[in-house]
Amino acid sequence: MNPFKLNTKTTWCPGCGNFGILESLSQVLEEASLKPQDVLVVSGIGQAAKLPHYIHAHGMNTLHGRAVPAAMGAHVANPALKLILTSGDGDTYGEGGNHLLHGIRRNLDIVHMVHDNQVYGLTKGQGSPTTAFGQVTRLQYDGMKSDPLNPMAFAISVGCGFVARSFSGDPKHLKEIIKAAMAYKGYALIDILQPCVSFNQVNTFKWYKDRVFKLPETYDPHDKVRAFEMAQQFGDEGIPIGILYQEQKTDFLGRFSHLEKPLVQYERSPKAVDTLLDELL
Amino acid sequence: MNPFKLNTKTTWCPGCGNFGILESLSQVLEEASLKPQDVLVVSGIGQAAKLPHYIHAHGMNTLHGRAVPAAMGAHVANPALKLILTSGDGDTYGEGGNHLLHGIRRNLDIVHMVHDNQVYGLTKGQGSPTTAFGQVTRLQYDGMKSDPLNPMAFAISVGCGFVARSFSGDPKHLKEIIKAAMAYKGYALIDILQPCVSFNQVNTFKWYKDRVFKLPETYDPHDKVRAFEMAQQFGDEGIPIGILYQEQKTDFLGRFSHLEKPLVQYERSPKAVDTLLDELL
Amino acid sequence: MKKTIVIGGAAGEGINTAAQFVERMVKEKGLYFLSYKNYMSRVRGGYNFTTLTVSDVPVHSICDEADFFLALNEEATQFAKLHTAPDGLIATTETTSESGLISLKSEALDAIKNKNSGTMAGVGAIAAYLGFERDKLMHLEQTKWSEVINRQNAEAAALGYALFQSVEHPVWQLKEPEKPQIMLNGNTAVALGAIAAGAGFYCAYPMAPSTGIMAYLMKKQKTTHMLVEQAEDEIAAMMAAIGAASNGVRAMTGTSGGGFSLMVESLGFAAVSEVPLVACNVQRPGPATGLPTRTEQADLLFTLFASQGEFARIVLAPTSVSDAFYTTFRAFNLAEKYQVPVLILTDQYLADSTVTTNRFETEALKIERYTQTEPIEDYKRYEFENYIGNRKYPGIDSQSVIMTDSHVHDVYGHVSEAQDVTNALKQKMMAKMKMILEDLNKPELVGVSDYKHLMIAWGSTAGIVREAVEMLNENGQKVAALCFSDIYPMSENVLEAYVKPGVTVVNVEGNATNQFGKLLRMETGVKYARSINRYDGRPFTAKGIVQSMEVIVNESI
Amino acid sequence: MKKTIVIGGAAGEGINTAAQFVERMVKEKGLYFLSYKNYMSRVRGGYNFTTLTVSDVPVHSICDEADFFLALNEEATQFAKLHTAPDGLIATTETTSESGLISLKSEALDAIKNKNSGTMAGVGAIAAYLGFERDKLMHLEQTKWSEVINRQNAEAAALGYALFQSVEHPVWQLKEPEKPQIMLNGNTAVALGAIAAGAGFYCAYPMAPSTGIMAYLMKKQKTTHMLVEQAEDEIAAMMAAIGAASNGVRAMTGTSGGGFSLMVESLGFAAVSEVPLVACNVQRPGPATGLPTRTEQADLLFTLFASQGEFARIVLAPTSVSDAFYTTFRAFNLAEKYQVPVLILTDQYLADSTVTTNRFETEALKIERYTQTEPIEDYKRYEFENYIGNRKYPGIDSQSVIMTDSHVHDVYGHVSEAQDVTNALKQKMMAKMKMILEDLNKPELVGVSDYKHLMIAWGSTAGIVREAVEMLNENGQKVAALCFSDIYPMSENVLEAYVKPGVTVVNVEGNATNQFGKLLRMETGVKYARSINRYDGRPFTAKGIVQSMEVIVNESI
Ligand SMILES: Cc1ncc(C[n+]2csc(CCOP(=O)(O)OP(=O)(O)O)c2C)c(N)n1
Ligand SMILES: Cc1ncc(C[n+]2csc(CCOP(=O)(O)OP(=O)(O)O)c2C)c(N)n1
Ligand code: SF4
Ligand code: SF4
Ligand SMILES: [Mg+2]
Ligand SMILES: [Mg+2]
Repeated sequence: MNPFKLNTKTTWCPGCGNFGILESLSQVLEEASLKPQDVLVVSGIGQAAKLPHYIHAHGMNTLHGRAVPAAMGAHVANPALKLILTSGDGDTYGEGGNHLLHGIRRNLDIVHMVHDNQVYGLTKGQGSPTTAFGQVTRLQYDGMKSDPLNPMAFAISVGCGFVARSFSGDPKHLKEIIKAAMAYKGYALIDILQPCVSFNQVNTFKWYKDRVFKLPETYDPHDKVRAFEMAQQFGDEGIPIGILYQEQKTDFLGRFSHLEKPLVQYERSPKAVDTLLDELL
Repeated sequence: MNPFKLNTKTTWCPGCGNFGILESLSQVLEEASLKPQDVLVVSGIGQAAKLPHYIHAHGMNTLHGRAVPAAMGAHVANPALKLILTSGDGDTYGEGGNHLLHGIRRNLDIVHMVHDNQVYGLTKGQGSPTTAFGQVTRLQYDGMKSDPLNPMAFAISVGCGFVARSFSGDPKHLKEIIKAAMAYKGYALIDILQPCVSFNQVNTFKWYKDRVFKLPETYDPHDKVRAFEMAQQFGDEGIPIGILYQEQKTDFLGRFSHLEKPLVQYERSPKAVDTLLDELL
Repeated sequence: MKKTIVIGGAAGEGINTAAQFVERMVKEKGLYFLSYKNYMSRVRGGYNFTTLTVSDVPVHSICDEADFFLALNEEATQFAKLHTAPDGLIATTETTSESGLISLKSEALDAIKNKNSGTMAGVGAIAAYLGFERDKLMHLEQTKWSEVINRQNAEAAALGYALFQSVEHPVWQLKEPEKPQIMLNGNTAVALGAIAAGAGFYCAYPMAPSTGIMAYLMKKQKTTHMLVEQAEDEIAAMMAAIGAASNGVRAMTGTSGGGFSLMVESLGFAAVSEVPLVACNVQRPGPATGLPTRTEQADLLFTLFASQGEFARIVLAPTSVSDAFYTTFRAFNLAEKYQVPVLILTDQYLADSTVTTNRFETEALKIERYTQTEPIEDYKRYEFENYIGNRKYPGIDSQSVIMTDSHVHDVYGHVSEAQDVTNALKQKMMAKMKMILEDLNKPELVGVSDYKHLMIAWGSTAGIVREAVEMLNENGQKVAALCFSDIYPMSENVLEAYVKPGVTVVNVEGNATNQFGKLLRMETGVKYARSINRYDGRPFTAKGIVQSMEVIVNESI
Repeated sequence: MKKTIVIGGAAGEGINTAAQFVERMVKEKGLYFLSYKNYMSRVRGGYNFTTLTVSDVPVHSICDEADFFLALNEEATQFAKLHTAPDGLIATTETTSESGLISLKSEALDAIKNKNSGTMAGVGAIAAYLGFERDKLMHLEQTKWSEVINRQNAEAAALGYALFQSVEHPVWQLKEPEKPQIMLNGNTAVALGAIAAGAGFYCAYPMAPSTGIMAYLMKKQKTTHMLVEQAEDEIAAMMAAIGAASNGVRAMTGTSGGGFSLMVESLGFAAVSEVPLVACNVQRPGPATGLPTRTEQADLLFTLFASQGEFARIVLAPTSVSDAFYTTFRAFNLAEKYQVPVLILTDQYLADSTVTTNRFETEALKIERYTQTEPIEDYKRYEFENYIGNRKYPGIDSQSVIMTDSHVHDVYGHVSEAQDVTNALKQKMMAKMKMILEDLNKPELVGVSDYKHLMIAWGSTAGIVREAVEMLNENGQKVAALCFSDIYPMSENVLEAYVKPGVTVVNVEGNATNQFGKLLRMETGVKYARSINRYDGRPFTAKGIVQSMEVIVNESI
């Protein structure tokens, strides 16, 4: 039995893409020979963000939009835990946009899985930052008035070292990408196309299925400008899935040379201030 | 006499790049034959953000990081006012990062001038999102631990239709760029290199002067991928100034076809609900 | 006569649709109702139910116990057995032979190949149970759906109707209502109040249970010439509203507690820059994410003191759907009169309760802007001793230049650090609070005048308490209630006329810490002797309050 | 004996440097001082000044009036004339022949080609004025600057010293202090308290006047094995602290009112998920951006009720620099004991006041973590009736799996919407508040025991009031003061032992609305009879309070 699996009933709708993501993640974690005690799954608020309740591992179901800084704190406290962030497109790119930007600048060592259903699911169907321009939603009766965010181009431009896209409807591909992200030391962003059967009647399973294509073997993910160009492709012209961009750089904690071990492992004593007090004499 | 000029003493340090920005802006506004009553200058909080107090025009000195949404509200209320946003790099890319991202997605019709001194000036010298990696500051004694944000690449990637850089030490260039931004209908972001004589001992006037170069006449700002490539250049390899990217698209208010005039001009009456109440009978 | 219908099932099984059909029939019959949605924070599945209390007089509270329970699945059937009155009826879409349960299933029903046929049979059953004529079911044929579906629905309903036609029917004391009745919930009432007040801009971020305000306004933005925008977060929502309000357009935002938390800094900005902002906090249980789709009244003290520093603000808490309309309307006039932020506190109970109520009167409503359109030499936007009517905004005339600032500022709106300016600004804020006090509505006393127990309630609970008082008085209890809709600022003497020797004060609130009770003690020195609290995320019911009060009254005998 | 030195000039003219030299000399002399920075929200120019009150006994308050004023420019010289005692001296770096002003200028001084020579001459003058031996100026030669500069500084100081050598000198009652004295300000004391408590992570966003806490910790992060991170905004700062605290590391954030406003939602998250978080709000005047570099105590009620819903929290407000250290230390133990957020309220006065004080004692301090390291079968992280000592965090043992959640949740931390769970969670919060109450320090009564007037003060004002009481008692006034450092939860009986018939309660607060007075009335029913308030952005002084109290005392005679 996969130790990450729980018997909990989810609150997701039958047919939702979230199930595939949960399943793929659980499998990858098991295949990596990790134990539930080795993994911390952090999320914000939303349908996707309920995932930590459905997997047997340490979990933090935080606030809407605030998963990234919470994950940073957890990570600096105890980097021994494998850190997974799993949240929605609204959570990540909407309310949480600023934290994503700066989390990437820090190059936190994290696997950030965005369940991108191009809609606000939990709040019943409003447009999200990735909803297409003009698309009609349960709130935007007259169509979206903002240009959609391009998460891949965004991540590449702000210096993310692992930028990938996958599709909940292609578990094999998804697992591969999650594995690669877990192997990467630094900020690994995976935007996962995830059909929302209840509120997104445009970007359906079929819609995605008909458009996604795997990046060719010949594609070199190390050319930033080329990656940016590839990231421009979305929609009817096809949607590339795979690792669009990859670059190695020192991760956040690697930049602090003065720490010899995880913060949580230091024994501390009030006596530590004695020498500091001496400086004030 | 330039009607935009005030006799107020500023609280800026002698020699600060902010003076040049204020001067250039005042001149451009005058040369555009605008009156102080035609212009609204919005800002957040910081040294740069004090500018609305130093120019004779309508002003909103809002909260740290919150200038963009305040400007959006002002703009939807009264688009007849020429909207200028003038704020710092910390304000715009740090505390306010999420609003910048989504303000651009809306394509607000605005000239957004970022006084980018690569430091937090008003709070006395902490690193900002644009401070170079490893650079020592008044707070980061051990050097910056985050990768700097590339504002040009960021803006291009999130769909900004007018992305430019200028330098407070080259008023002629700066004025030209501000003029072009004012002529542009949509979100015009100008990142202005601005030496902070008090707290940034690295990115000095000379440092910028030695590195900036004007984009060649032959440069075509309409090629997004090329622009992204150009945006990668910063620092010792030289810093391109000029319009890096330009693209025309409908501005925010142009996307709402149901408004015939500025919101502030509608006469309103409680009777407006009568027909709506009838629907509830 | 009062009958309570409960429709229970999983999200997605048509509870809302069924309830809407019933509501329409009830209203057409000339009866009153209040229907409340009790739902989980999920999209499909789970156990949700709507409670509809029908009466021949206006209703302010639901009953917990069903007279008729329509159970749309097995789980609901189990709940039905627990929550139906001993003499009540349970209809289920399940096959059952259990005594006490009536199955809507039949071969004829199965023959209608439509996944909602069971629910529709239930609608028919309810119509029959309530004693309505069969033609009240006509609405099922006049919907947005296809002709086939409409016909199938009508057929299913007819089957359900037939099944319950012969049960005993309530005898309604039908009387023509004095005023035409409309049907809406609290969120829609707030939205309509804003439209009536001439709001031009609404900016918000989706958050249960407040999203309905934005949704209604968005739907109507074309005919009302408004601009309604979904912001990237709540900070942006409030800042955008402030930006519009400070530029001459009446503007509003709405959210629930978590979103309001994010707006706190901006609230102070609106206050110090004297921008007339209106914001509605539709309360849900906290802390933090809490219970997203449930109800509570636990944000009161937070709302009163939110944001650093001290400034003038107004807090209003409508007690009913109808009050929500008029109070929201008034909020805009107050905001512009005193140039202060006005906060409206509702809650999920009020937001998600649909009622029949008198059609709102717009004749007497007047939009009052208190702006200054005359040109003024050396105009001082923020004159320290000028409180009302001196407001200009950018573009209001061709000569003024207007500054809006978040610092301590001088009369022109320019930053100042001077001691006298700091003092003057603060004193202006305090002076405003004094003036506002005179302008707010006093609490309303309901019940017998020779009361021995005085209940105190605010916001939506006050509406429910009103009904409880009627019931208690009918039972001969000497009880009254003081109902607060206008909350803050509060007068030190507000209780003077009501709390007399021998009167026991009973505080009734939808929270655990008696926040309004604390406020009263803080402002008036009066402390309640007893309290009735509910904080399990569910609304009070009049009957529940009556029971609690009876215990309290008996104790003191 | 008490002498007040004021050093005034523009930002960038060396006020801080001069003050630091003087502070060092005073301390070496074996005297006590409190020095307070009064500065504008700008980097260069403007008018700033530091006030240094020197005494042979510990100092808790500055005096407004200078005995010696060092004016570093023309503007400062004008101020000096207004703010110097009639028998005081004014030294100016300007050339002047005006009577009452002593110019530090001389040919010899001009000959020292150093832009700071005037300021350094002033340092020398102060040393002479205070009657210090010339060798106390030695520090000027031992700095981080170049040898040339050090020598020039010393020469300039010698010239200033010579000029004032012959003025009348105070006679200090020097006594060897019982304990070794350290010299630091309130921000550093908070930072040291956190280090002593074993904090591993501090995350904040720069904001005056709180930045000093982060700056000190950042400087020491290597030796203390901490990680100090500047966040992108205050929301991130608090969320990161919560993330660390919930994973076993003591963590803290600090900010001022505007930043705290942004943290409000996260605060509720810490509370509901029972994360031991410590946060310090260094108050400055609001509303909104307010007066960034000034002082006020106007965030109290906001702090007490911030965030939606109801939960357990602790609010502490240290009354002095030394208290700031011990209170911050204690905050971490309390946070972990009760698994609640602890909020520390200081203000710009405390943060930017440098004092001499007894070296902090670390011997008696004990870090108490209240964690559960034993393996437990079916471990319930959030057991409803288990308040202390049951805490595990991820990784604490090899078997537990820990969930942290922002919803209403069950004992395992999993989302629940059940009524009984909702009730149990709320009751747990309320029960915690009761327990915490027993653990907090009672207020301290200072002054004569047969008082007729009882002042009430909290936080930094309490420190100043303490000194005022001494002065009043010396003048024979029957006055005492009740000083609150531990603020909330508050006992209903807290005033019982102190407020007796015939005692007039005088509330003293650095705000306009008497927020602590309101809190006392809300919790105890006692309302102050009179109040002394200051809200112009400047701190109280003991002398100012004495004057106000004398008026009040005389009135009631
Ligand atoms: C501060 C705050 N604002 C708003 C909400 C309401 N809210 C909950 S989930 C959600 C959006 C969810 O969309 P997404 O992140 O795309 O997740 P999905 O449900 O689609 O998986 C919103 C707006 C909230 N919980 N907190
Ligand atoms: C909510 C909030 N957080 C922090 C601050 C403190 N603060 C004021 S200005 C500033 C940074 C200014 O940097 P930048 O925007 O680059 O402007 P500059 O002063 O460099 O022109 C900060 C952190 C604040 N005023 N409000
Ligand atoms: S609402 Fe959409 S995203 Fe959420 S569970 Fe249902 S199908 Fe999935
Ligand atoms: S601190 Fe820097 S940015 Fe601010 S005014 Fe001085 S030089 Fe200019
Ligand atoms: Mg989504
Ligand atoms: Mg800057």
